[in-house]
Amino acid sequence: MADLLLSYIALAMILFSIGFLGIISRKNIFIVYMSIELMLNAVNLIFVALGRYNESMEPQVMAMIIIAIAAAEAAVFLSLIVVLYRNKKSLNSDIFNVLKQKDTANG
Amino acid sequence: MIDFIYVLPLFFVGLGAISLMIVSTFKSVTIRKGSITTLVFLSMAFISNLYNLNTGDEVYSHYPFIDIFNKMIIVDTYASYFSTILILGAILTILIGIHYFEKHKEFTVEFFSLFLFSVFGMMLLVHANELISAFVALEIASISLYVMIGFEKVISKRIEASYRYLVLGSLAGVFFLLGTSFVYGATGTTTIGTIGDMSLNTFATNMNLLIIGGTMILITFLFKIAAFPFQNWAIDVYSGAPLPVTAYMAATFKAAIFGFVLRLFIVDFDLIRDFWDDALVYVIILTLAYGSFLAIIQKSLKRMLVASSIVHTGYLLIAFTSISALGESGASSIIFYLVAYFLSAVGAFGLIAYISSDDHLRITYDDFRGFAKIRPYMAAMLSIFMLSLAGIPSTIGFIGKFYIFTGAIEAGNTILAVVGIIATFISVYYYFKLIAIMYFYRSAEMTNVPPLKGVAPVVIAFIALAIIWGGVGNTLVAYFPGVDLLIDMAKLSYESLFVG
Amino acid sequence: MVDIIFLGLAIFAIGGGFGMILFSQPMHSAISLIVTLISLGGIFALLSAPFLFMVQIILYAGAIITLLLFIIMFLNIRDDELPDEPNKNITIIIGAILLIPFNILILKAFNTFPEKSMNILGKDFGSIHSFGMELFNKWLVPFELISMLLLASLVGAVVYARKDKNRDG
Amino acid sequence: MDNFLLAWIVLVPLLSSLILGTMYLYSIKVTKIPNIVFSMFALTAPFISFVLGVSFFFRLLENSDVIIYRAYKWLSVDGYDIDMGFMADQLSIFMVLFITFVGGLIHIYASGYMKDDDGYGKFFFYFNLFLASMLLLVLANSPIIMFIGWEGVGVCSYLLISYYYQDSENVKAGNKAFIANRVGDLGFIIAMITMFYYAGSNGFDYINLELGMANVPVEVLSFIGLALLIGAIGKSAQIPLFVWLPDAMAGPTPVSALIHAATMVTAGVYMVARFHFLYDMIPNVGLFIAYIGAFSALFAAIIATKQTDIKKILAYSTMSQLGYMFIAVGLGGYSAGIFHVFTHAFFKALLFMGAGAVIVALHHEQNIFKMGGMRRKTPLVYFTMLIATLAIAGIPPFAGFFSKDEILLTAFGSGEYFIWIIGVITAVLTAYYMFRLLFVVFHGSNYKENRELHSLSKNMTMPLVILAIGSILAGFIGVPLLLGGQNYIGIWLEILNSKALHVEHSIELYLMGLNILAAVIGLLIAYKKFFNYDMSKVPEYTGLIWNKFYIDEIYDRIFVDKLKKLSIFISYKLDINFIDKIVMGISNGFIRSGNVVARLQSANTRMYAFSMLMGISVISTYLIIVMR
Repeated sequence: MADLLLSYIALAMILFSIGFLGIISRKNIFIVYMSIELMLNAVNLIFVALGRYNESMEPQVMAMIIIAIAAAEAAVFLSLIVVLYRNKKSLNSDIFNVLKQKDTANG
Repeated sequence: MIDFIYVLPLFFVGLGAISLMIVSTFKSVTIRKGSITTLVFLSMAFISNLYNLNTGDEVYSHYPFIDIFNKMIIVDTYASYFSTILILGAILTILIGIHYFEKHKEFTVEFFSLFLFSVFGMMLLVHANELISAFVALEIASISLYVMIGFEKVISKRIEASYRYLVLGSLAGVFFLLGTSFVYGATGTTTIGTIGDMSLNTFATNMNLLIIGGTMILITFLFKIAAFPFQNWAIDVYSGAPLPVTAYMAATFKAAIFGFVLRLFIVDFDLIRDFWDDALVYVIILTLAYGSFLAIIQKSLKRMLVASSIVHTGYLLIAFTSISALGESGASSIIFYLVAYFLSAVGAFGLIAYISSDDHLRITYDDFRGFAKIRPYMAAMLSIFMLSLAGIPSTIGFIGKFYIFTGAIEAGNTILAVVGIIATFISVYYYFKLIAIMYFYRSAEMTNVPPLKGVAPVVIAFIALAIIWGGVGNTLVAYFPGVDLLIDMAKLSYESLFVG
Repeated sequence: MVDIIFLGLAIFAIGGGFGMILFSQPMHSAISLIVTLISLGGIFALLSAPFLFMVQIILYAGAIITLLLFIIMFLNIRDDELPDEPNKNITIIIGAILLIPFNILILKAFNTFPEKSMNILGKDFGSIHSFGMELFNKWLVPFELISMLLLASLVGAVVYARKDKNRDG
Repeated sequence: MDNFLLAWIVLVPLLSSLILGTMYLYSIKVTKIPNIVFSMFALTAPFISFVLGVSFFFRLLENSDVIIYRAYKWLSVDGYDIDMGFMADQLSIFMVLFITFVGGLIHIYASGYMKDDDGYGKFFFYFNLFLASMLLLVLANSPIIMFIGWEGVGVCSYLLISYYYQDSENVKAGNKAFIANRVGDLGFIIAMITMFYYAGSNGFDYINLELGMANVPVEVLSFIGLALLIGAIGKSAQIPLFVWLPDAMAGPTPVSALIHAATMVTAGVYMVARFHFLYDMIPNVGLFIAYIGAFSALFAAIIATKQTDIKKILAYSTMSQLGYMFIAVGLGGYSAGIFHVFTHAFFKALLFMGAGAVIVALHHEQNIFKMGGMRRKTPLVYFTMLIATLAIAGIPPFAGFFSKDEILLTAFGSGEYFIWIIGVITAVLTAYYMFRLLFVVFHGSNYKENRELHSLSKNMTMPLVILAIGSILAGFIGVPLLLGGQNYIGIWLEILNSKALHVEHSIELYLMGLNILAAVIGLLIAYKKFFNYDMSKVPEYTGLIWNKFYIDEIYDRIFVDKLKKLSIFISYKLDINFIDKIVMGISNGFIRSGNVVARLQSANTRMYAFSMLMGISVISTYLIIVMR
């Protein structure tokens, strides 16, 4: 099992799907953030597995770069969460709907 | 040394971003000083970029510092040309936005630092010759934009837009990485050019994976340009953003995305493009329909312009599908339309930003009743932008649409041309509504309309002139974006990436 | 043996993932995520990437998620402030059904790959040395660009995080 | 050699318009500029163009080769060039002559009509822009350039119809015109694209198109012909796109005169004539055009008999006369059609100007049943209007007789007897409603005596006289051979006419007599019913009993009542309920779809992500199906 590329890919795809499901189903913005992190990790797993398969170091470097990108995103995302919580006093992403299409004007 | 000159524009913009980041801590640096500094750095980048661009009739392709950079950055006529558009877009955004930024006291000098970071990211994107580097560049641009959108963080809709763009943008970004991993899995490389070479030698079994990878990258691309079915975010994010940022995203960012995607798909993904051409027809029709329907019901001008930018995405995609049959001229029609749309949109958004920057009185169509009576010049300029966006003859927008539709017909996509033309007709409704309201309705009470003063109106007037200028004839257009030159460049980027 | 380790780690990873999206308390979710990330780190080690294994544990689980936990505690959210999510499970099920074609597509494409040994490779592969050589010989550009990205996100985080002086105005 | 002057025919009004626009802005922003300065620029432009047109006319007279001037390369795609090109041939120069001449007279008239208006400068800015667009349309040497003029005419008509924009009704009328025209434009564009695709490989000007058309399959030709026809119908207000025309009366009267007489509405006829090489190959479509023309003619004439608004009567009469022109061009009688365009320009401009003069004199009263007895008050207007009415009714020797006769001869000679009968009936109705107008307005008795008339300036009466002379003489350029004349217009436009008519001279004579008879019948009915009409009576048919003659009763019972009902049905039920509803239904449908789309914009991040998921799911399914 651990000999097969496909099993790693399958694991990665399961994690990727879980991440996607988290984004579509959860209102809590923390968990939305964590879901994105999980998806990035799933992609990392694919990279590393392919690197082992091709016996190349390149994908490991790519995975490393993706981790760094995730860190950068984390900084912005987490500070945005703080702003949102201060502004709206809530973590519920469903109530953030000022921009909803209305009959009246909003610019 | 010559290598360094090639990366000089990038260097200047990056340097500007870091310098502004450092000086933003000082209290004495005002918004005005910050914007002037930004302009200085952008101008230096612009001049050095002109040096790169202007190599006579010769087209070139070069990998600077090839031993260190390892072919991940490419400088060719194509990239320099796109850099010109991007820097110009940035300069225009700042010039038009100065008034707005000064009136809104939330803005600080960090904004300009982020702005330059985003310009840096976009320029890097069109210079990128490797998928991971391209993604990093895209992330630099996107992260800066997320924050720029939410910069006025006391306003609910700003941070809401920022949040929505951040979540959905990251989600779309993950698909880019997924696609990259598949492309790597199929070909063992992520360098543009090499992917294409490898795809010719790969076993047919891996071909499917390459196509899937390309599709995943295409998903990110469709998301970023707001095409169906990934268009939902656009109207919220664009209308939640400050107006100059909206203009910047709708015009400049879109150009950067297309700059990269064209390179990727022209050079490497012939196969995927052929594979996708049939499906893209539906994507385009739905994009046009969705954008048109959304635009037709809007009462707010800003939201109307935003919704119509989805329609313009549809037009661009029409040209994108024509590439496989027409090659260079298909690509050049995209580039030309990008310029045409860029000018019209920056002008329209910029002028509305200027008009509504002091107060928030003029937002909906109805607020512009009889506007022509009070501000005839502004109304005239606004009309020019609307005419150009609608594609009425003797504006640059018409010529852009003309190229796209003739290109589509030549490529055999008559249905798309017809749908595009129908969308154009619908668009006349919502663009001309503004003109009609400004000219033919009794004026509402107009208080506190900003007078024509300062830099922004002059710049906007120049854009309006350029739109007319570009629409009058080819003799002038030849020096403006240069149709023949565009074809050459598309050709070169095609050749150079295989040769180099 | 390797199979059993892989299977165990995979179960932990998937379980952690499900835990993350099912717990209503963000704290519990974050801990589940850490479980997943550490399991993934173990799988990286199985895949001859010891350096990445370290990075995953130290940087990801150690730094990023710790930061996340810190923010969660910093905001000090009470239970009644948590959003009410009655339709969560049904959405997950519908979403899972919609994701089936996506997964089939990708797994089908990978299924055609010829079988090849995935055993742990020799000492050098995945070590810090070889990793560094690769990074600084070939991947310098993205690596340097990451610094620009981090700077940009730094500025962004500063903008968001600072107390606003115009808050009252 | 002097070909560049061809461009100046268009450029002169354009420049004048730009100057006027700048001056107007200056005038409202800085200091007021007196009207005389505006007039100077405004009124000279059409006459300069006219003189230029005349010079080209004489050049063509000497040497009948087509004159082409390419100003510059306008677009270039892949080495495929489209020039900003102008072409003067017999047809286009002929159009230019009367457009500029009649247009110039309308300018003079307008300078009197609009003299108290604040937007004097703006009005002439639009006016000259309109003229320039029309001239560009006519002189273009390729459909694309023609389309620019076409669009320009549409936009300017919109501006001019909505000129009194303080009243929202007028803006609505302008919108209606604009939308109806856009529908037509869509047809034009589709036709252009198809032509370009099938026959445009060697170049896209008319000459190359004509060559390229030879190899195109006939179904495609028919498609092009029909698509072009939609454009022509939109501009020329034929069934079913006529709805805008009566509403377009909302503009100032000189605008109506300009739109109806010489310019916009004739664009459709011109277009069909311009593409004669195409329609010659597809006679079935031509026949269809002729039928549309015939029905439009009859339909409009029926409605006109019931109208009370003087300008609306004239509007419907325009539509009806345009129907005649479509009959002619549809049946291949291009010179007959253009001849009628020509004579129509004179008498219709005259009618509108006369009507405008009456309206001004009566302080903007437009209901004819509130006028009456104007004969004594404004004898000059009466006299000129009489000439125009005689001309439009087709009484010899006035202009309309000859052109209408030729059209009906074409219809008869082509064997389309049904169209011919409709034409004759319409001729009766035309004479009837025009004389009804004339009698009521100028002869009616018992009107309120004590009303003060607004004085009319020289500027307004002088063009009337010139046009009256024109209405008398214009017909003589096309006197049929039968009457010992020389059909100059037929000879001049000989290149267009592909079809010879074979009608015996004796029959031709009978036909001519029948036409005159038709006109006289109409005249007599009107005379019986409306001469010395008692203006104090309510303007309804119930009070009019002239049943001393048995024939009147029959007529009333058989025709008037039925026609009245039909007219009411058509103008109220069909027009408003049916055609308006379709137009509005389409636009409402769009807005409704827009609202559905808006509901998807829930501003909910999860929902957006979910829609992305659905998109990805569909894309994946597609890929699974496509990839083996």
